[in-house]
Amino acid sequence: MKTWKSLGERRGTVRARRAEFEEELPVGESVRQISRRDFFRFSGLGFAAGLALGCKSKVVEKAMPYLNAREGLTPGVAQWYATTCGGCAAGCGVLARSRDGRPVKLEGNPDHPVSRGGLCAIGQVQTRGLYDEDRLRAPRLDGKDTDWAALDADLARRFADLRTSGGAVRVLAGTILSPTLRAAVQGFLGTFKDGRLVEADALSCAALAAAYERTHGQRLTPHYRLEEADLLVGIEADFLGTWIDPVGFTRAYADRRGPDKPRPMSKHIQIESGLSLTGSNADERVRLAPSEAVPFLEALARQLGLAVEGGNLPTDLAAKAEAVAHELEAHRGRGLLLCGLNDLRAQELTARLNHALGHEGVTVDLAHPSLQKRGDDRALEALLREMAEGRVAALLLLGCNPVYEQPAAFASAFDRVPLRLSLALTEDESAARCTHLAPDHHWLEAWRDAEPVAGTLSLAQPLIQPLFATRDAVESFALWSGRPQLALQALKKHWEVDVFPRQKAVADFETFWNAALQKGATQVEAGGAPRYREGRVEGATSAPRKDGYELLLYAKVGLGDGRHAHIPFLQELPDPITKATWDNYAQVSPATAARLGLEQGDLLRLRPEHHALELELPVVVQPGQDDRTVAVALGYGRTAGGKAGLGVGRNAYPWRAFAGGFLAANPAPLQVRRGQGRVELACTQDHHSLEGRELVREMALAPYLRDPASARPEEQPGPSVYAPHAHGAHRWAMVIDLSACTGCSGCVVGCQVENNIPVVGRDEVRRKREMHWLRIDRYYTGSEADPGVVHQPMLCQQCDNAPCENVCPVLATVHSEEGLNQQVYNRCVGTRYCANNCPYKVRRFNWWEYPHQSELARLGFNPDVTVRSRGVMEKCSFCVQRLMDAKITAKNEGRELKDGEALPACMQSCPAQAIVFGDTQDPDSRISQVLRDPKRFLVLGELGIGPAVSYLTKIRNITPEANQGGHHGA
Amino acid sequence: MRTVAITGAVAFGASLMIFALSLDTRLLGDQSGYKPAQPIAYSHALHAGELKMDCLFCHTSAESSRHAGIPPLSTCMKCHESVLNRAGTPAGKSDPSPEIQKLRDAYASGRGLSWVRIHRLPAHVTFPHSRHIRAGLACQTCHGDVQGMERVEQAMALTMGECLACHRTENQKLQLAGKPAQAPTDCSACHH
Amino acid sequence: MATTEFRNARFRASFADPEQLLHAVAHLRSAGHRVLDTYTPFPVHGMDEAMGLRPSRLPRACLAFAILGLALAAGLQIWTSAIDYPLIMGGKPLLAIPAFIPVAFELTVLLAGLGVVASFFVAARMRPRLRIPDLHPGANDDCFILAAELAADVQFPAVARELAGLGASETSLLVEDRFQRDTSFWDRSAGAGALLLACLPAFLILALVPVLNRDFQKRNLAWDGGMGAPLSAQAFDASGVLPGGEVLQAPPPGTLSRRGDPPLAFGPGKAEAERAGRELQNPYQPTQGRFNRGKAIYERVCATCHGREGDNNGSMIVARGAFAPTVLVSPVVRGMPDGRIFHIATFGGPTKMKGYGDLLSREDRWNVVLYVRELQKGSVKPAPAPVPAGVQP
Amino acid sequence: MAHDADVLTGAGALAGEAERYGHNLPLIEGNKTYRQVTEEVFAPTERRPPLRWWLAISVTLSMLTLGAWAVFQTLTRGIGTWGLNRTVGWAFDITNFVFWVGIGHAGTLISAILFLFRQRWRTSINRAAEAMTLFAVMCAGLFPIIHMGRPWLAFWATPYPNTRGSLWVNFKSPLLWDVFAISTYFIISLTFWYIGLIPDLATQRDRAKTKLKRVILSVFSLGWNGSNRTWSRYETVYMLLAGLSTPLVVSVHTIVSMDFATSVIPGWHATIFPPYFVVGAVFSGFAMVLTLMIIARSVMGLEAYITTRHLEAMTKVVLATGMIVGMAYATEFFTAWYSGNPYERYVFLNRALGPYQWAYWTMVGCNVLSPQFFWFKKVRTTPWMIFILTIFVNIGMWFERFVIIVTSLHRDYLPSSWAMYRPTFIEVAILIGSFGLFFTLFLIFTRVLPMIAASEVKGVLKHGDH
Repeated sequence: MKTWKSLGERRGTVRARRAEFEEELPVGESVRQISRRDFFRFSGLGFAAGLALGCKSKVVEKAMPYLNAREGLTPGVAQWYATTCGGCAAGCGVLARSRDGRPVKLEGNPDHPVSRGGLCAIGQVQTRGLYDEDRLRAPRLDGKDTDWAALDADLARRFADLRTSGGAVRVLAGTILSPTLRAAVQGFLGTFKDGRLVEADALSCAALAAAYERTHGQRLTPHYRLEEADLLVGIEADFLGTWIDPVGFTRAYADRRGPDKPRPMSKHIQIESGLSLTGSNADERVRLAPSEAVPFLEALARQLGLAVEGGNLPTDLAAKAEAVAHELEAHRGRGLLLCGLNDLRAQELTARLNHALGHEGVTVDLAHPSLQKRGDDRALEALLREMAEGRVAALLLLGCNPVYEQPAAFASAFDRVPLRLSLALTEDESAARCTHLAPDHHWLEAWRDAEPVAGTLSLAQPLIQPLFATRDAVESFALWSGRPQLALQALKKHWEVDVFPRQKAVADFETFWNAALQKGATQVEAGGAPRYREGRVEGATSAPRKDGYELLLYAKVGLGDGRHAHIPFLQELPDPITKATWDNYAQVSPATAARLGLEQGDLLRLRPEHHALELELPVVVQPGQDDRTVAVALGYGRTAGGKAGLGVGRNAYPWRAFAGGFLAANPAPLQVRRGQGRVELACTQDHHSLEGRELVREMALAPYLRDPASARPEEQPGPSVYAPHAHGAHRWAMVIDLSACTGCSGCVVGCQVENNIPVVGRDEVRRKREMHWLRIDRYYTGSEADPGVVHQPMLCQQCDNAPCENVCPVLATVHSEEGLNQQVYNRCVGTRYCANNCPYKVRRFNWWEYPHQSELARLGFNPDVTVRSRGVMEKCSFCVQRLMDAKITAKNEGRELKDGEALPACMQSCPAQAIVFGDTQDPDSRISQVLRDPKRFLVLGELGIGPAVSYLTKIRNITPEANQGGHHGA
Repeated sequence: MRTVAITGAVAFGASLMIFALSLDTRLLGDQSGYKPAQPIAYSHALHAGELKMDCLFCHTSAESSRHAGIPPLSTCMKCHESVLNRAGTPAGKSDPSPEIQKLRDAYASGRGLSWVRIHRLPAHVTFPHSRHIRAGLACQTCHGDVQGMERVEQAMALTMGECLACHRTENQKLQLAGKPAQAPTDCSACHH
Repeated sequence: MATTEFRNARFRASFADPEQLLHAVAHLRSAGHRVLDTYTPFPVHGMDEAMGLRPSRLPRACLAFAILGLALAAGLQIWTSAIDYPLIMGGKPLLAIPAFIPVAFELTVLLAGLGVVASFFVAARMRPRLRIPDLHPGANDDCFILAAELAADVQFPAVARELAGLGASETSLLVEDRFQRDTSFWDRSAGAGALLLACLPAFLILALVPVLNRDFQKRNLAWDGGMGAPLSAQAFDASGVLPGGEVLQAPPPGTLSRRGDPPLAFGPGKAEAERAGRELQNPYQPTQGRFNRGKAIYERVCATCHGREGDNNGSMIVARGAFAPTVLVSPVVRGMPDGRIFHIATFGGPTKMKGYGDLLSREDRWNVVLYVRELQKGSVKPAPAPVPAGVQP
Repeated sequence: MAHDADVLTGAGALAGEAERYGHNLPLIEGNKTYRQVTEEVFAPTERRPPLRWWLAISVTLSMLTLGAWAVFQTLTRGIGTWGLNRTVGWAFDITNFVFWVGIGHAGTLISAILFLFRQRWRTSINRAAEAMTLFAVMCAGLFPIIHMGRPWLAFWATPYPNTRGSLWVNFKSPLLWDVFAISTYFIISLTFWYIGLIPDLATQRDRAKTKLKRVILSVFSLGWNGSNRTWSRYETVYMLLAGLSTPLVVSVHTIVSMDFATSVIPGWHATIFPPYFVVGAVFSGFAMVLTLMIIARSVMGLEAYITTRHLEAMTKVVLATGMIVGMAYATEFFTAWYSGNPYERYVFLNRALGPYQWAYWTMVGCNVLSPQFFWFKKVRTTPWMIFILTIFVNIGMWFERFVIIVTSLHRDYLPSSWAMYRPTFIEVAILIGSFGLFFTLFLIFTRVLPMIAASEVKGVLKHGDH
C-alpha cells in the first residue's frame, strides 16, 4: 500500500511493530496491571456493570508524618538547593527543587558564574537517573551481590598484597571535576608504589590540551569567552551542542546573538562537514570533508601570515578560506577561533592563530583555564599498552565506561587485569566485566565539589539520603587508602585548606562555606596565564582526499557520549537537527543520497577500509552536509547499563582509533554498501520546508539596524466580531527570540520533567504520538546543499480566542481570566476535537495508559502535576502549577507578585535566554517591554485567534552578498 | 388512571434525577462521615476543645503549605515527655496512660507512626491550605467541629460544588464592597 | 375519558370496498342512524366528512410542545452558559446566541414530536391491550366495517337489508355493552405496571442503601473515572522504596537550602543559653507587622502554657497542673537579654519546656521575642534590674 | 402538484416526474387484492426463514462479532489501538460516524419529504427505508462514544445537575450539537417509524398464531382496531411528524457538517458544508436504500411491491444528488483558489495530488462519474446495474468523509506537524462490525416486522389504475 505514504516518508518494512512498545518503555511490567483494571471496568458485563466494577472501597490509606520536625522543613513546600550537575564534566550550576526531602526537578543556577542559569537536556533529566530501576543497589563481588564489609575486606587484602608486591594500580576515570575526589583518588594511589591516575574522556579534547603544552608549555584547555568575541569561527566544533561546555558557551554566545543586546551582534562562521547544532546557528557555513579541515586551517594560517606548510585546498574552498581569513583579520583582537578536532596539528594551528590574532587574554582565557576536559589520550594509549602486556595489576574505573567507549582493544586488554573494579552506578559494559563493583552514589546523593574553570568552584550537596546500598567514591577511596573519612568531612577539610585561603573577602570559614552552599559557587584566585612559546607546528601536512567517503563521528545533543543512554527521556528527545529519536543512523547529503538512490530509512552498510566492524545503519538524508561525508552519532548501541538504551542504534565508538596519540574517527576511506531493506525511523518531523508559509520571519542584521521598524510584520490580525474578554489581575504571555534560540532542546526535556510527560517509546514516536508539550520545529530554507536553518520552539500558544475551547463538548478546556488556555484533565473525555482544531498541533493525547507504576520512578514525578490517565488530552499549561505556586507564595507573604518570579520551566533553564515570560498587566514587566519590540510577530496571527505566545524575527548577521542561500523571510 | 400515569411520570423523572445525582459523587465517593479508628486514640476534643490548643500549634504547615499536615511525633513529645495522662502529671509521678505510652514507644522506636488518612482529595485536585488559612478561613469551615470530636471524622463531602459555592460567595461579597475578586474560580487554580 | 351512552341497539356491517363503506355511512347518517365509527385497514379518504368528524386539535398540542421545547432549550442554554457557571470559551461572549440555535432547534423538534405523539395516544386512548372488544377479524386486513346505533323506532332487519343492498357482506347486532370499556385484567394491571416501571430508578436508589447505610469505619465506595489516585509520590503517603517506608524524607544533614537559615552557632544547654544572651542580637527592628506576627505565633503556641498575657493565666494546661511555666512578664524574664529568650524558644528551657526551633521559623522566634518584650512593657512597671548570674528562667 | 417546490430539490423534481408516471403505470404490479397484500406482506414474518436468510445472517453476525471484539479491544486498551496520531486525531471513527449518519438520511427523507409531497411511490419502500435509518443511526451513534478516550464518561456530554458546582456542558461545541441532533433524530425517527408501524402491528397481532407473539404485538399495537376516529388523528399526527422530520433531516447533517465547518482547519472551514453534506447524505442514503431494496425484493419475493418504477425513481434522485455533490467538489476547489489563502489552496491541491490522492480519485470516480450511467434508462431499470453502481456510490461517499477528515488534518498549518495516517486492523474491524450490526439488524427486521407498510400500500393499491 504505497499510496499511504507521502513522498518524504516512504517506508519499507516496518520492524517489529507492536512488541517493541512494552520493551522500550522504562517500566514494562505495569502495562499489564493497568489494563487488567480497565479489563474489569468493561469485562463484557455491559456498561452499567462496568461502572459498578469501577467502584471500589478505597483501601485504608496511611498517613505517615515525620518523626522529628526540622527547622525550615515543611511537607508540601518546595526548597531549592544549589548544587552542581554531575551529568557530565561541564560542572553547570544547578538549583534542585526538593519536595518532602527528595529532588523532583533540576534547573539552572543563575548565580553560577559559568553556566549562568542555563541547563541542558542531559542536566534536566538527572533526577530520572537518580530514580532509575537499573541502578546497582549493592556492591558486587565476582558477580554476586554482597555487602560493603565483605567487599572492603576482600579489597583490603588485595590492595595490601599490591602494596607489598608493588603491582601497578591504575585508576581510569573520565575527567574528575571534583578537586576533593581527585585528592581522594590521588591519596589512594599514593599508597601504592606504582599508582597512577589516567583520565580519558569519551568525547576527547586531548589534542587541544596537548597543543597548549606545545605553545604555552602547559597542558591546559583554555576557557573560551564567547561573550567577548565579535567574530566566532568554529571548525568542526559543536560548541553549542556537545563540545566542552555547551551550556556555558551557549549562555555566553547568546549574550551577543541578537541585534538589541547591550553589545553588538557577533558574527558566527562555522566550518564543518556535518550539520551540527552549532552550524545550524551560524551566519555563514563552509562545508568541507573531514580530511579538508586541517588543510583549511593551514590555509587560514598561511593567509594570516603564519609560516606553515600545506593548505592545499580545492579552489572553491581556498576562496572561502581566504574570505574567512579576511574576516579574522578584520576582527583582529576581537575574534575567536574554535577547533573541535582531536588532532594535534589542527589544535596547534588554532592556538597559534588565536595567539597571532591577539585573541589571547580577550576571548581565550589562559589564566582561568577550563578544567572540564582533562582526558589524556596518550596516557590512555600507554595504559592500553600496559594492560595488553599484562603489566597492570589493578584497574579501577571511575565515571567511565571504557569497554563501551574506547577502541575494541580495550576490552580484551581489560580482561588481562586481575583486579577490575568499577564504581559505576549501573552495570554498564565495563562493570559487567569487573571482578568488583563498588557503586558510587548518584551525584544527587553525594557531597562533591567542582572546579569547571580554574578559580570558579562550586559545591554539590546531596538532595536525598542514598536510596540504595551505594557509597560515595570519596569515602571508598579514603577507606581503601586506610584513612576512612566521610565525604562531607573530606570536602569541608579540602575547602578549608585549599579553597578558603584562595580568597580574601570572607574571614570566617563557616560563613564562606555556608555562602558557597547557598549560592552554589564561589570564585577564588587562580594562577596566572602561561607564556606563549614560538615554535614549529607539529605534524606533517596531509593533502585532502579527492574522492571516496569519509567518516564523521559526532555526539548528539541529547545523548552526549552515551553514558545516559539508559534514560529514556534522552533517547526520545528529538535530535535538534534531524528530529529523529531512539536511533543513530548514517547521515548523507541529499546529493549523495540521490546519487546512490537512497531514501530516508534505507539501510546502509558502513565500514572503514580494513576495519573489522561493519555497521548496518538507516540513512538520514541531511541537507547542509558535505557530499563525501557520512556522519554517524556516537553514544548508541549500548549493550548493558539499563533497559532503555539496549539495542537502540549501533555503537560507532570502535571506529575510532589513535592517530598520533589522539582518538579520532578512523581516517580510512569509508566503504559504503547498500543493506537489505529499510527501517522506519522514529522522527517527530517529516517535512522540513516552510512550504512558502510565513511561519518564521527572518531578516539580515544590516537592514534591521538601519530601520528597526521595518521588522514589524505588515499584516496584522483583523478586528474581531466580539469584544475581547476581560482579564484578571494577571495576563500571562511569552515571547521567544528566534535570534537567540539555538535549538539545544533543554527546554523540551525541562518541560517534560516538570510536567510529568510520559516517554512513549520508539514505536509510538514512529506512529507520531510523541508527547512533548514543547517541541522545537526545525525548518530548512534555501538550497538543500546549503540550507538556512530555523529553530522554532512551538508550544501551546494560549490563544485568547482559542479554537480548541469552542469545540470541547464537556468544558474540559476553557479560558482562565489570566489568559491561560486551561486543560482540565479530569474533565476530559477524550474526543480529540480540540487537537484537531488546534492550528499549531500542540495538543497531546494519552493514547494508552502509559506505565507509571514503578514506585521508584514515581518519586521523580512532580507532585504538583497530575499524572494523566489514558484517554485524556494534555498540553502546555504555561507551567500553571509554578504560576500558582508563585502567586500563593506572594500572597502568603502579603505582597504583589514580582516580575520574573513566576517562570515556566522552559524559560527558567534556557541557556540562550531566548524566552521571556511574564504578566502583561504589569506595564513595567520585561514582557510588556518585549511586546513592543518591532521584531515581534505571531505565528498564524491572521487566524485571529490571538496567541499569547509571540516570536521575535530571526536576525542573521549576514552581509547581503553572503546571502546566497536565498533565506526566506523579510 | 390518569392520576396514576402522572404520578408515575413525575416519580420516574424525580427518581431518575436523584439517581443521577447520587451516582455523581454525592453517594459514591462522598467520604463524609468516615471515622476510622486511629492507632492512638488521640482526642481532638481534649486538646483542641478542652485545652484550647490552637489547630496550628500542631498543624503548623497549614499556614505555609498545601498540606495541613499531620504533626511529627516530636511535636507531641514537646508535652508528652512530661504529660503522661489526662489529668496532667504531677512532677515525679509517672503512670502513663496506655495511649500516651503508645506514643512514647513509637517515638522511642524511631520508626514513627502510621495514622489512618481521612481527608483525601482526588489526585487531580490541589488544595492549598496556606491560602485558606491566611485568608482567615476557620479550619472548621471544611473540617467541622473538630474541637468536639473524640475521634475525627470527615465532616463534609468536599465536592467541587462546595468549593465553588464558597469561592463564589466570597467574590460576590468582595465585589459588592468594590474590591477585586480574590477567590479564584479558574479551573487551573486547582486542577493542574 | 367520556363513555358513550347507548340508548338503542347497536349493529355493525362489513364491506369489501371502501367506496361502499363511504356510501353506507352517508346513507345511514341520512337515515338518522348514529354512525359510531368505522374500522378500516387503511384510512378511507372522505370518511371524516362522511362521519361528520371535526378536524383534530392535535396540531395545537404540537405547537404548544414546540414552544415548550424552545423555551426549555433557550432557558437551559442561557442559564447554564451565562448565569449558573459562566466560562470563557474561545473568546466568544457568554451569551452566544447563534451557537445556541442548533440545540434549541433540536429540542423544539424533539418535544414537539414526542408531545404530539403522547397527545395522540391520550386522545385516541391508545395503550397496550390484550383483548379488544368486538374487534372484527378483518378490520385490519381487507374488511371495511361500520358500527352504528339504530335510530329510534327502526328495526335492525330493515337496516340490515338496506346495508346488504349497499354491498355489506355481513351485518350483525352487537349484543354486549362493552364497546369501549376496559375489562381485561391486562388493562387494569397496565397502570400498575407502568407505575412499577416508573419506580425503577427508585429501586436503583434503594440498591444504593448499602452505600448510604455504611460502616463509617471504612471508606465509602468510590468510582474512579481516572486520575483519582495519585501516581506521583505525595507527602504523608507510604513509599515502598524510600528509607523508612514513607515519602517524607529528611534532607541529608549538612545541606543548606537557598532560603534556608545557616545552622545556629549554638547548642542546647544553659551555658550556651547564656552565651546566646551575650552574643545574639535580635536582627529585626520592631514593626507593626512583626508585632502582629509575633502576637499570632505567641498566642498560637506559647500562650497554650504561658497564657495570653504571659502570666500563665487562662492556660488550661497550667490549670490542670501539667506544667508550671515561668511567668514571662516576671522581672526575671524581663531581665534576660533577647538572645537568651531566643535560645530558650529554640532549644527549650532547663526543665520541662521543649525547644520550638524545629516548629517555628527563626524569624518567627525573633518575632515572638519582640512580642514578649511588648507584653512585658504592658505589665511590669519598674525598669529591669540587672540579671544576676545563675537565675533560672 | 407542488411543482414549484419540486424545482427546489432534486428529489422533488424527480419525484414529480415519477408522479407523472403514476397516471399511466400501476404503483403495485399484479392487480393485487387487499387480502393478497396482507398475505404477501406478512408472509415473511410468519414462516420459517429460508436458508438464504440463515446464510446471510451468519455472515453479518460474523462481521458483528469481529467488530465487537475490536470495540472491546479499543475500550479495554485505549485509542492507541487505532492508527491515529498527534496530527490526525480523527479518521475511521468520525468517517464511519458521518457515513452512517448520511445513510440514515434516506429513510426519513423518503418517509417524510415524499409524504409531504404526496409521492405515493414511497409507500412500498418507506418502512424498510425508515428501519434502515434507525439502524444506520444506531451504527453512527456507536462511534462518538467509542472514539472517546474515556468512553465511560460519555454521560458527561449531557447536561444534568451535578456536584461540581453544576458544571454543565459546552453548548457552543458542535460536538454537543451532534449529541442533541443525533439523539433527537433517532428518537423522532423511531417514533415516526413506530407510528407508521402501529396499524401493521395490529394486523400482525390479529394474525398471530402463538400466545407470546400475540401478547407482544398486543402491547405494541396499543389496542389498534382500525377505528376511523383514530385514523383521523393518526393521519394528523403522521403529517405533523413528517412536517417536523423534514427540517430535522436537514438539520442533522447540517449540524454534523458544522463539526468541520466551524473549525479553523483548512479544508474543514467551509460555508458550503451544510448543503453539501445534506445532499451528500441524501445521495448516499438513497444509494444504500437501493442497495438494500434490490437485495430484499429478490430475496423476499417482493418484486410486485418494489417495482422497477420505484427503483428508477430513486436512481434519478441518486443521479441528481450525485451531480450536486460533484458540483460541490468543484466549488470547493474554486473557493480555495479564489480565497487566495495558501493553506486552503494547499489542502485542496494536496487532496488531489498528495499522498491521499488515491482516496480522492476513488471518491470522485464513485460519486461523480458512476452516477452518470443513470442517464441511460436501460441502466436505471436494470436492477443488477443499479446494484453495482449504488455500491460504488456507497464506497465513494465513505471515501468522501475520509478525504475530508484525513487529508485536511494530516497537512494543516505547520509543516512540522504533518503526518500520515494508516488505519490499524482494529479500525477496519470496527468498520466491518458496523456493517455487520447494520445488516444483522436489517435481516432480523425483515423476519420480524412487515417490511412493507401494508396499510399504506392498500391505500394506494387502486391508485395506479386511475
